[in-house]
Amino acid sequence: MTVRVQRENFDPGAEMDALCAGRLDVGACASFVGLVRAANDGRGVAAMTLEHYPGMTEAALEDIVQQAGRRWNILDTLVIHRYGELRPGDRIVLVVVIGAHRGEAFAACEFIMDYLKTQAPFWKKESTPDGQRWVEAKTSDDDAAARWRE
Amino acid sequence: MTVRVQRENFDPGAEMDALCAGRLDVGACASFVGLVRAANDGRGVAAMTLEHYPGMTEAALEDIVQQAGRRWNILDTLVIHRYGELRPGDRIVLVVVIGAHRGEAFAACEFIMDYLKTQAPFWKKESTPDGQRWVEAKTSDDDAAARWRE
Amino acid sequence: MSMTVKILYFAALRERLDRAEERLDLPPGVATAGALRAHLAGRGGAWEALTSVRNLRVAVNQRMGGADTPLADGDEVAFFPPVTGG
Amino acid sequence: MSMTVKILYFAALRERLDRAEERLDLPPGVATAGALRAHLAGRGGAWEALTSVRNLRVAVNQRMGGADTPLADGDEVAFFPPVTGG
Repeated sequence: MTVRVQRENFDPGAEMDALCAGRLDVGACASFVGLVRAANDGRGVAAMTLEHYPGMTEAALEDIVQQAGRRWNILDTLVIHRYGELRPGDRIVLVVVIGAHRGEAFAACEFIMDYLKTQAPFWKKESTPDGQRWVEAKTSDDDAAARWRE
Repeated sequence: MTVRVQRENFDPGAEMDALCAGRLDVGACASFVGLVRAANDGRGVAAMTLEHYPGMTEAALEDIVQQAGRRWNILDTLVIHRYGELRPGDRIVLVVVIGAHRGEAFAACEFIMDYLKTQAPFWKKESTPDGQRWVEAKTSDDDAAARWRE
Repeated sequence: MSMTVKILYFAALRERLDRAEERLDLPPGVATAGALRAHLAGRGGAWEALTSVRNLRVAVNQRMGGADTPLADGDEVAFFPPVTGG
Repeated sequence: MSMTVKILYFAALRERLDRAEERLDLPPGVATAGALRAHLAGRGGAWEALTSVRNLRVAVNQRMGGADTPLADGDEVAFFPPVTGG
């Protein structure tokens, strides 16, 4: 179970390989990469700055990953989240979950993304042709996280 | 939209990168890799042979991917499925779905895997200490595919 | 006017029949996948697997079919156990 | 006996207050995160954002809290808008 919060880019394929390396009990590897889009809510995005809360960010991500580990029978998990200035096409976040079976790996991976969106202290500021603006939290993200509470 | 059925191994990271290359509209890349486990249903597995139905396999996978494209707002999809003799730790299948938003990419990726498990003409034969045996289809796979029909 | 079909067998069924494929002139009255299956099972011996194997699947011209799927001259008909890919 | 806390502000709130952090001796009667928030808003001007910003979040010692979360000497209290990572 690994959580990394970093400025640097990451290589999803290399991270997936490293998580599976040397094990023969992995039947399923579900992963997610979030990227910066050149347009958001109809506005052009030239750059995006991700602010975070050092210390709490790592603790919040570790808590989310542990919750996933209690809910599903999975083997290991990796979360990498970047901060700092990013450009369209840049990777923001990686979540990889490995397990014996696909259903639990998929569920845990999506759960981690949904909770991360509403629980991890990151904030996005976009540079658009009209100037800079802070991205508003989406109610759809709250809804996505809430469905796991049933 | 690409479907490949091949004997050769594949590189998930390189395939994900190629699918996203040159586009700035991708916010979400959901992927799944299925691998051979060294034990299945309590039996050791020394090797696995995947038989398929050339021609129909490609058509069935393309049909599943097209269904996903009609159901969800996604940008592109890649499915690679291997056949032939595989060893524990070897990759069997890769599904990558890219889209603007994570919810639809996740759903389409899981849908493709669930349908592939019940609709694509592949059969697995395991070499175990007790000899060779054909893997039985699981009712849990039928259940997983059925939940998308609601 | 005879109707000829190509028949394919896969996986455990192929092994039980010890045959991967054959060409067959359909006997009179055999006009659906289900009728063909019953006709083949009527050969007896290992061929009874065609009716005894649980959940046997059929594809006609590389599309999943059922007992009622009609057959035409030149069709490719495949019988196989439930699939287990992925 | 005085209680001192460290207060952090993030993102849009940090910019509105033009301040990232401060140390504060809690006035008598300010013993929860909610009371601290009201106290800070009472400074007026930009500080009114602490009550006017919709859905302002608070964390105490790096864990999400609420208005009732009690404060102790040496605590780290953070105020910030809803998060938007991922």
